This record gives sequence, structure tokens and C-alpha cells, in this order.
Amino acid sequence: MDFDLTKEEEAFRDDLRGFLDEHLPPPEERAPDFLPKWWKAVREKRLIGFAWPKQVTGGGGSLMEQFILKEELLARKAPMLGRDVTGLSWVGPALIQFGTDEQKQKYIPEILDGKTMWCTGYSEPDVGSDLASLQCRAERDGDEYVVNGSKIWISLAHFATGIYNLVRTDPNPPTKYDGISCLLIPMDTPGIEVVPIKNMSMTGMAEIFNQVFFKDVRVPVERRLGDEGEGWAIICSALQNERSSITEVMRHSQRLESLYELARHSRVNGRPALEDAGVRRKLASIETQIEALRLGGMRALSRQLRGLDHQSQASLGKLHNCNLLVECADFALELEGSANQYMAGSEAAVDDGRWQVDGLAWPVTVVGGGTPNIQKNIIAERILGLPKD
Amino acid sequence: MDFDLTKEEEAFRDDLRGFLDEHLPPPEERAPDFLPKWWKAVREKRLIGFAWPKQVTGGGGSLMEQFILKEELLARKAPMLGRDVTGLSWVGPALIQFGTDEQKQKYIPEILDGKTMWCTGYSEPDVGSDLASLQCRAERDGDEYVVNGSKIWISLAHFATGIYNLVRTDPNPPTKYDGISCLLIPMDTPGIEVVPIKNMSMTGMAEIFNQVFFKDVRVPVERRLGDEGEGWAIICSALQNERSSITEVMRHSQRLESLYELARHSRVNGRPALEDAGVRRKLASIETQIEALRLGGMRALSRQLRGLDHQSQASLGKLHNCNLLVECADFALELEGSANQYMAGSEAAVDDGRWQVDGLAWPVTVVGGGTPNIQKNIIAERILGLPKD
Amino acid sequence: MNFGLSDEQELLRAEVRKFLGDRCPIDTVRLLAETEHAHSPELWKQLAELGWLGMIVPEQYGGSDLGWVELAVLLIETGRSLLPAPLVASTLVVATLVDAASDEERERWLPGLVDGSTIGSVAILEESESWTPTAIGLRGEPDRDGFVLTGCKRFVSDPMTADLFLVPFRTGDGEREITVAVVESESDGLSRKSFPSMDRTRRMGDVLFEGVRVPASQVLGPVGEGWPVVARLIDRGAVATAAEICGAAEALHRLSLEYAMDRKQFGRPIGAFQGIKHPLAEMYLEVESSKSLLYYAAWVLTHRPDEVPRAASCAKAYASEKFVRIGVDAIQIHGAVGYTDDCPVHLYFKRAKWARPSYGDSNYHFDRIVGLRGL
Amino acid sequence: MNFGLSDEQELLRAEVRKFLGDRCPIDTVRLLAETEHAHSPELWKQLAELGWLGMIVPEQYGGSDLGWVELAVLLIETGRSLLPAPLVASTLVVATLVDAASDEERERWLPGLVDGSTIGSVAILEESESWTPTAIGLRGEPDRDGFVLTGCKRFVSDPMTADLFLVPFRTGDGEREITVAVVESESDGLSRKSFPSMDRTRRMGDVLFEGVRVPASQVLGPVGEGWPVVARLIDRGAVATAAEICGAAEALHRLSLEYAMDRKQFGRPIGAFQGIKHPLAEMYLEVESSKSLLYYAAWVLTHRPDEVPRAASCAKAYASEKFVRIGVDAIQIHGAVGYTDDCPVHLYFKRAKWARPSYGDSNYHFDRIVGLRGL
Repeated sequence: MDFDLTKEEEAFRDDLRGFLDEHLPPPEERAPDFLPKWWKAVREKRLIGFAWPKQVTGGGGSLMEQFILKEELLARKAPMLGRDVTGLSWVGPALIQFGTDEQKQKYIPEILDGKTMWCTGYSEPDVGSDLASLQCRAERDGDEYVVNGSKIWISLAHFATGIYNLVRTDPNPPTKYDGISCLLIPMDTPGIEVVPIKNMSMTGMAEIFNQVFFKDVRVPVERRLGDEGEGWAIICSALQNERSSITEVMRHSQRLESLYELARHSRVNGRPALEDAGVRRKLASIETQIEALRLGGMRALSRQLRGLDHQSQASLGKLHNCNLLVECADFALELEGSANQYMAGSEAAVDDGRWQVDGLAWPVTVVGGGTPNIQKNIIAERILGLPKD
Repeated sequence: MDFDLTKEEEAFRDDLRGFLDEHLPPPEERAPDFLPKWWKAVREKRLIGFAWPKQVTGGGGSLMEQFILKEELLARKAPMLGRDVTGLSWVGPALIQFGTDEQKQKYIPEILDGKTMWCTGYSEPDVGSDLASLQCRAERDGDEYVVNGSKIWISLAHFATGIYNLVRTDPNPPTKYDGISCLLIPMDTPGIEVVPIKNMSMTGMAEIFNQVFFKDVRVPVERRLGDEGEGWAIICSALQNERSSITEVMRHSQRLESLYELARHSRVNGRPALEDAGVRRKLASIETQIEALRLGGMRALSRQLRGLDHQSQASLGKLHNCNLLVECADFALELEGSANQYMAGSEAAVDDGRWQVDGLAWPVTVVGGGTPNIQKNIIAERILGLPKD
Repeated sequence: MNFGLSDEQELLRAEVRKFLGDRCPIDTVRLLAETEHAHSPELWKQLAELGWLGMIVPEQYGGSDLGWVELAVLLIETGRSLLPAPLVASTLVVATLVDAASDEERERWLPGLVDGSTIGSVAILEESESWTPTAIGLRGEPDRDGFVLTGCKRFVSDPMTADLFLVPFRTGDGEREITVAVVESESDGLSRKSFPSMDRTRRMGDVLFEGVRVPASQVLGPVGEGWPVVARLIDRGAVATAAEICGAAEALHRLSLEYAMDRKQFGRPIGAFQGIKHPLAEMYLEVESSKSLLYYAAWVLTHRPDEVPRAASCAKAYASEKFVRIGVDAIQIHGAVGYTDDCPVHLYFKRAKWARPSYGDSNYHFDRIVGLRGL
Repeated sequence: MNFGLSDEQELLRAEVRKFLGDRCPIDTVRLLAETEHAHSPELWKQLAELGWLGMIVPEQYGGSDLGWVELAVLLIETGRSLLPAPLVASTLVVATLVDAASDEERERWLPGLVDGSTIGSVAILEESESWTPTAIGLRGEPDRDGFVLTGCKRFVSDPMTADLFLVPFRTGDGEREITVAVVESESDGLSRKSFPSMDRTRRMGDVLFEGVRVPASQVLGPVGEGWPVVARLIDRGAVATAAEICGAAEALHRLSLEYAMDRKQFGRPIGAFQGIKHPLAEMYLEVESSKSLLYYAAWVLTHRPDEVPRAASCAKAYASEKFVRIGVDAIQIHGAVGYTDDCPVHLYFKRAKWARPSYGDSNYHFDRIVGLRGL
């Protein structure tokens, strides 16, 4: 057991810190035109797609370096490393694992340069968490697929340049997991329509979800990722990579500091909240859970560094993360008392209304990443080996 | 809505109070020979089997009078009204509903007089909560049944004079709920063997559970309760009547007072427990839940008084009761700190070790009456109409 | 003993439910929520005509002279339908006037409050958001035959639609030297402000007093002895809020139940899975328990005044905790659908966050339950 | 970075597990639990021979000179098997002597503690059961070259088998004027008593001091400056207890999991129902999180002393809360079988109640985590 950095890792961190001192001012000092400059700098430094192969203009960084990079970025409250979030988290990794050389050369540099903006087409109406029951059809017609159907809960579809879309290429497969393929479809292809869905948050996140309709959308065969029918394997691999727990941990840590700050200026029954034993224990309990999440993530990383199975542990982190999100979101609104009603933008809002955003945004994360029930099924069946329902 | 007593009910209560003043001294003043005298007095006053018909020497009391009776008895910490607890709670009510006149006249007065001591034979090894899967066989041979099999988790079987036993009279029924019958078997019938099961409590309740084995036990046909194959209906009716919530409420109320008392002489982090906000809120939360259980019981009684369905609500009370039992049992042991290890009989035990009894006895009640999971299934399926698993 | 509604009470419930179903279905709620004050004068007038604004007011002032159980029946239904209206606050003003005001004061305000031409609200809390007498810092300086008020009240329900406020203020340095008066919203020196709230079916805001004159004729009861009036008002507020919670929590459970029966996954309704079924069973227990505690608290408000503090605290503490919990479960059962604007679940979820602190959260009420034992 | 066991550590784990599986299976635990002191001198001797009593002791005193991670590996396994032995307390005495005793004191006691001929225990708590310096009331009056102790220590682990006790006592009225000494159990004026405990694999009791003389040669460090020694001991006790909890909680989860796969109801293993499956998944998360926190706390004990207080508190608070919760769930999963004497579940359930207050419950550690921020 060893939590210290090697000399090489320390050297990498010191170099990185120098770079960040130069290019990343603290949040309150960032100018309106900061973001494009930042993206340019980190692209040149090869920090975007840091762990991706150098052949596709990625950084070729090691896992451990990537871990150090994320810790440093998050400690300084850095903005996202690139503009095409979905491309960076979903499409790029899938291309690296399943794409042809042509596809990699064509799509990956665009993602890293922020020229594209991908969205993902997984969920469908009436399908929900039973993802493999998807109905969106793609029929082969010469060198093209003809796509018909619709996808729902698609964030950012109205800004997107392309959709990473799961379709059914075999209408009568042996099992529902067969006959699914993956298509990379430009959003400006004729026959695609995007309809926004209003959501409950009304906190600046409103209408980030959309339903996307496909009517006789023609997609060239070379835009298929992987083999025909290999879609389910691709998606499973992607879902396992879904979230970096270190990112979540740092977000929770920042949230915890804000919670302590909130408690410092809140009251319980008219007395300072920090004098209330219930409040103190709740804060400490949250702190302990975050610490457990942090260490659990490091255990998984540690296994990954040694080439051991770490992906089966991802559901543990997700479940833990969900539990924490729900608990923190509600606790803050409880601490605020009646002022919990005052939303961002109101002069009466506490902490600029950030807890209202948190309090209304958690369902997107908690439900969006697969409800806690689904995580529990995965843990019970895949890790513990319990029989299916 | 009306929680006041009528004049007649008040008269009944006043008469009862006079009787109890005379025959029921406070617990600390009860002599060693108190119990037989008490049973004699309440039997003469027709308080045992108070709501049973007068024809079978019951009290013929109304539901409301019975409610008042229980409140008065429990407020004075009265001992049980009769000696044959299982006879009074299970066998008697089933006889009144399903028995022949001969059976009623033969068995009921014995139960009321405390001459019998019944036990129930429901559970079997490897059957658990799926009660209807029972395997204990009864084959017809002339005017007799021949019983073979075994029953488990039988409390008091080693003291019992008879067993109220569920058997399978049809080995190939259309569904598992068919072909079950109910036999009233004297425990001294040849072929019955009782084997005690040690349990975890070691608190004076040890070994109250038994396994009972039947080997070619011959039972006359007239000892069958109800029709052949009617056993499941009888048992369902009995399970619904299982527990009087008022009894549970009064026990919880007494437990709450003891918890407040415990908190008064306990410490949290070295300071008086009653100054700790966490302890205070936990006590108040338990108090509130008991109040909800009490009022829920009164709502059910109120429906029963008006001839409305009340039995479907029984599972709600049971689930609530289970939750409270688990919570109180653990909370007391938490309050005691390290002294929670000192059992009854030790000079170091807190409150004479009563919380250790509580802390180890709850599984018997919580699991014995059907686990919370089973209550939730019943509520969801029978009351809410959700589909079966 | 009858722990159930009488035939008349059942009839009232049916009538309210039908009215709200017709006049204020969820789409109307949404529309009203986006109006400036989340208030419909026409709907308010109809409530008055049906006699629901004066339910507990003696007939001589135009009321129906009913009790708190009937009022609870009404509020359960308005909670269920999320009716956007200043009903709870206005009713609390009415209830306080009925038992704490002089005949002249009643004559002056009750008829208007009952016929809907006047709307009342309550302004107790200040910056500390504490329900104790010491938290009241608004000063009332004696002035001729009355007082001049200076200070600020916060977290006032629907301040912009109110015509008059019930205001406790400090008239001495002793802990309980509190006086209660009715202050008209058009008084000189009074200004008010409402802020956008998360539960958009309600508004909440500040009332600022800069030298507001209140004549003695608007003071309720003896000067400096107003705290018992306020304490009673807080208990009633707790019960009224618990009633609205009961209706809303029941609606949320019903929505989740229907969704669980309707929505299929892996070839079965999701309600067939214990992971959904068991939370629904627990919710049901919590809803029914909330109702038991609430109905009893409403009954004692009319029939057993001594029991009010404990019963009100049990009802409010339990209901507000469970409503929040049920809101979280309901969203998880609904999955992604639960946070769309089309699905009403989020409206109830937000109501739960509003209702929890209103007239005391469980911390306040639990602490009080122990305090009532003298501990 | 490597958050995993080294090959040597894995080997140690396998060795301990095999030894305990062979020499102390659950039936042996049951038998030992019913002996007078729940202690087997032969087993203790074997532990010594394997080097497990001196794991963190320098080689010059006969120890293996390993770190807290290795010790945690050992204690996880003894917790898993519910080994009845005074291992935690004796190890804490050893650890304290290693870094707080003089060379002479180490020479005198460490070899015996390591070779198993001496058993140590810890006597900190008094009637208040508080882990603060002010709770230490046992008086040490100066006497010639030492002190005379008068008072009573409570909740002492396995007091009857101990040959010496580590005892903090008060040598001044200042809050932290505490001195720590080693007191032999055979000292004149010392009497001890053990009471039957719920977790019968352990004993617990009182140590009474009626004018017990302690020479200066048995005092650890400077007089009146013993509190830091005690504080470190409490942190180590918390980590050691958390390690035993981790093993026990993992065993409990494993038992429940196997039962859920094995036991059939309604034609399926009960583990196929979400009502059983989901609690098993949550238990697993809690067991794994307990282990993460514990391993890190053990690592910092050896490598990053500054981080010890927070890491120890996180590990102990989390593990002891979850272990109790898992115990309740395990019984519910096992149904009636769970409370039979034959099924080991109840042994773990009782251990959970023992372990929770030991070296501070979650109230203590949570309060401390906030306190460490200076709040």
C-alpha cells in the first residue's frame, strides 16, 4: 500500500502546476473571453484527450498522470477541458476501441479541437432503463441505412452537430441484445427533427433535454461504428467507462465546503446551525461518505493501474454518488429553512441560489445515470452473482 | 369524528375500574400467588374471551367495550388475561368462526378456564414465509387421519396440551392453496416428538422455540376444524386477526417512558443524553410514530365498529410495529454505550438488563409475524393492487 | 368513538374535490403559477361563495360555524390539487380574529375575509426564522392611542395579495412582551416585496415597517400579552400545513402508484418489482400515518385545547419529514419522466420543500415534543 | 500509488485466514465463548509463535517490525472469525509502549507481550464513559518516587486475563494534567471484576484502585503530559476496532449472500427478489467503503501521522454505524433461522453492539471530525 507519488509523477505534477499557474487564473479573475483561450492552451499542451493515443493527436498520458491532472484541475476549479463534452466522454473512447483507422482520423481530432458537438441517442420513449428493448430501426438499402424512430432524454441535441445513435439493424434478433448497431449521424441529415422537453429545474438547465425524431434518415454504411450487430457490446463498454469518480469526488468536496459555509450562516430553531448536534453530525457523516467515495475511486484506479478488473466496481461508485447527491441536495435546502424557496436571481436567495440548482438538478444525474435501483441490480447480479429477477 | 365515550361506555369503564381496583394491585404489590387468583377473578367476571359469545361462556362484550377493557388493563400493566395464550388468540377465534357446535362446547370453555395450552403448527423447515408450500401430510384411514411430517418455530410446544396443526390432506391439489386442512391434535398422541431450538436471545426466552415431529400420528376425523381442504381459508382469516394493535401501542408507550428514563441517566460524549439534540429528536420521533400507530389502530377499530373493511389495514400496523421495534431496540442499546453488553442478572446491567432482552428479542416478533418484506408485499398487492412478483 | 368522517364531512370532501377538479385541474395550476401573484381573484371569489373562506367563522359574521375537522377536509383537498391561493394564511387570520379579537374588530374584518373581498396574511418570522417570542424584534413604540412599528418581517406568505397582516411586535424588553395587531397593507410606511419561489404555486416575501402607525383599535387583546395568541396561531398553522401536506402526499403516492402499474419494463409493469413495490408500500404507510396524526390534531383543535401543542407537533413533524422523503422516492420511481415539466411530480416535490419549514420543521416540533414533558 | 495489498501482505492474510479456519472455526468460537474468560491460553501461545502479537514491535524486542497495514490485515481476519482473544487491547498496550515508553520499560515488558507470556489491557474509561481528558478522575497522589492511585476504571476489555493495564490518571487539576502508567494486575489494592457480556466472545468489567502504588519506573513519559499518549491510543483503538468490524461485517454479508442464494421460496432463491437483492447490494457497498476507510487509516498510522485523527474517526464512525445496520438486515434476510443458536448471524449481531461504542461511537467521531476543523 502506497499513496505517495513517484519522482517522475512529481515532476509531471510540477510541470503541470507551472502550466496552470500561467493559463488558469482563479474563477473570479477569469475574463469573458477566457474559455476559448483556455481551450486553445490545453489543446496545444495536449491535455484534451490526455490519455488518448498520440497517433490521433491525443496526449498519450498514463492513467496515473491523468489522475494527477484531474486532481489539479479540480482543485483549481478549472472549466471543462474541451467543448465537445459528449464527444470526449462517449464517442471518442468508443472510436478508439471500436473505430476503423479512417473513422479515428476523421472524427477524433475534430472532437479534440472542439469542432464537433456530439450527443448520444440511447433512450427511447417507453423503453427507459431496459435499454436493449430499443425500437429505432435502421434498414440496409445499398450503401446506406435508412433510420426511422425516435430517441428521448437527449441533452444538448439542439446544439449538436452529430448524434451517436443506437439502432436496431436486425428486426428479429435471437435475443434483444443482438441486432443492435451504432451509427454516427450528422444532425443536419434530412429527416431529423429535434423537440425540446421542459424539465422541472427551471434553474438554467431548463430544456436541455430533447426528443429526436428520425424519418427516413439516410446514413452511409461507413458511418457505422463497429460491426453490424455489435452495438450492445459497444454500449456496455461505454457505460462502464461512463464516469470518472475522481471528478465526482472533487465536486462533492467542493459541495461539502459550501455546506460548511452554509451551516456557518444558517440557524436551527433560531440558534447557529453549527451549534446544533444534528447538523454537525450530518456534516461529518457526509464528509465521511465523500472520503469513502474518494478512497473507493482510488482503489479502483489502483486496480486499473495494475491491469486488474476495476469496471465491475463502477456501479458501487455510482450508487454511492447517487446516495450522496440526494442527501446533500436535500440537506442544504433543509438548512436554508424557508429561504430554500428563493431561487437564483432573487436578491433574497441564499448563496446565490446554488442549492436550489443542486436541489432540483440531482434527479438528472441520479436518474439519468441509471436509477439507484438499477445500480443495485448490477451490483447484486454482476458482482455478487445473485440470480436475475 | 368523535373520540369521546358514550354514557354507556363510561358506565362500563367505571364498573371495570371498580373491579380492577379490587382485583389488580400495582405490579410491585402483586404476591407470588397473585396470578391464579387473578385468572379466577377475571374468568368469573367473564373478561377472558370478553368478545366471545355468551353461549360458549365468553363475555359477549362489544368491540368498543373490548377496546376500553384493553386500555384499562394495559394502563395498569395487567398480566395476560388467561393462561392459554395461543388458545385465546388463535384456536378460539377459529373455532368460533369455523367449528361445529360440539367442537365449540368441547374446546372453548377449556381454553377460557386455562385447562388447555395450545400451540400452532404453521411453519415447516424449508418453507418459511411461503406457508402454503407446507408438506406435512395427513392421509385418511377410516375415521382417522394419519399425520407424518414436521413443524418448526413452535413456541411453547414443550408445555402445550394440543397443537393447532396445518396439514396437507390432498397431495396433488389444483393449486398449493388447496388441499390444506386444519387438525386439533392432543400433544400426548403417540408419535409426536418435541425438540427445542436454541435461539440467540439467551435472555430468559431461550429455547421457547421447538421443532415438532409427527410420525404416524393418528387423529380422529372429528378433530378436523372446518371442511377438508378449507385450511387455507381458516388460516388466512386467523392471520388477519393476529394481533391487536392496541396491545402493541400500550407496550410501545411503556417502552417510550422507559426510554426517556434511560435517556435521563445516560450520557452522550460524557454529557447528559437529554441535552443532546440528536437524542431528543430521536425520542420525539419515536413518540410521534407511536402516536401514529395508536391513531391508526383507532381508525381500524372505528371502521370495524361500523362494519367496514378493516383487516386489509392490519399489515400497515404490523409493518409500523416492526419498524418501531427495531428502532427502539437499537436506540436503547446505543444510549447505554459500552454498558449495553451487560446482561440481565449482572450487577452492572443498566435497568436490570431489560434493553438487552428487547435488543435480542425483536427478531422473534419482527421475523416471526412475517418479515417487513412480507408485510410490504401484502400492502402493495392486497391494498394497493400491484401485480404479484 | 368514530375516527372517521361523518356523512356531512364526506359530502364536503366530495364537493371540494369536484370543484377543484373542475375549476383548478393541474393545467390551471400551471397557468396560475406563472401569473404575477399566483392568484386568481375569480377562483378566490368562488371559494368565498361556497363558504370555504369562513368555514370556522360564527354565522353572525357570515361564516359556516364548522370545526377544524371540516377545515382539514378542505385543506387536504386544496393540498392535493396544489390550489394556488392564499388560503392557509388567510384562514389563520380568520381563526385568530374569531377567538382573540374584540366584537368591534370582528365586525370590522371578518365579513370581508369571509366574503373574499379582504385577504389576510401572517407576518411573524424575522431574520432568525425562529418561532420563539425572543425572535420577535419588530419594535412597537407607544404613540398617542396606538403604536408605531419599525422593523422587518420575513418569509411572509403571498405578501402582495394580502389586504391585511396579522403582526406580532415587541412592546417591552421582557421575553414575552409581545403585542399582536392587524396592520393594513396600504398603511403609510409599509412596503412589501415578493421573490420568485421554487414552489411557484405560492409567493413569499418581506414586509418592511418604517414608522407604520397602528391604532389601539387594531390591537388584539391586552397590550403585551399577545404571545399566547401567536403560539396558538403557530399551532394552527402547523395543523393547516400538515393538512395540505396530507393531500399532496396522497396525490404523489397515487401518481407513483399509477405510473408503476402503467409503465412496463423487461416485459412487466415496474410495480411488480419489489424495488418499486416496497417503496410504494412504505409511502402508503407514511401517507396513512400522516392522515391519522392530522385528523386527530384537527379534532383536538376544536374539542380538546389542552392536547393541541403535542398533537399539532406530532402531525406537522411527521408529515413534513415524510412528504420530503416521498417526493424523492416518487422521482426515482418515475425515472426521467419525473423531472419533465409535463409530469406533475416535480410540482409536489417543490411543495414538499416549501411545506417542511412552514410553521416549524421537524427539528422545531421534535424539540418541542420533548420540551412539553418539561425536559 | 497502490491502494492494494502487497504480495507479502496477501500472503499474511492467507496465512492468518488458514490458521483461524483450522484452529478457530465457528464451533470453537462457541465453545471458547462459554469458558470462564473466553480465552484459550494455547491459542494465544500459537498467535505469539506466529509473530502476530508483536507485529508492530521492533525486532530487538522480538517483534516483526511491520506496520499498521499488516496489523489491519491480521485484525480483519480475527474479526471475520470472531476470534475470542484479548488481541486488540494487548496490541494497543504494545503499540503505546513502543513509542511512549523508555528503553528500560520496553525491555521490561515488550518481550513478554510479544512472546505471549504477558497479556495487556487498557483502562481509560470511567463512569461517564467519555473519551475526553476531563473524564479522567482516577487520582494519582505523589508518594515517594511514584503515585498512589485511588478510583475506578470501567468498561475494561477482558480484565481477568490481563497481566498489566495501561492506566491514565489525574495528577493535577488542569484539564490535561494526565499521567499514564503501566499497572500490574497483581498490585496490592487492585481488584477487578468481569460481567457476563452480550457478545460472549469477549469479557468486559471494572478495575478498582484502592491505594495502588505505582513507582515512577512504570510511568510512560513525563508526569502530567500523558494526554497525547492517551489520545494516540484512542485513535489506534478506533482503527483496530474498525479493522475487526470490517472482517466481521464482510463475514456477515457473505453469510447473508450465501443464504440468499441457497434458500428457496415461491420456487426461486430469495436472492432473486429485489427486496433481498437490493439490501445485499447496499451491504456490499457499505462493507467495501468500510474497508477503504480502514485501510487508509491504517496506512496513515504508519506513514502520515498528521492525518491520523480524521482518518481514524472516519473509519470508526462509518464502520460501526454500518455494521449495526448490516446486522439488522442480515437477521431479516435470514428470517427465523437468523436467531437460532446454530446460525452464526446472531454472534455477529452481538459483536456489532459491542463494537459500536468501543473507542468512540459515531456521535463521538462525527463530533470530532467537525471539531478538527476548529468549529
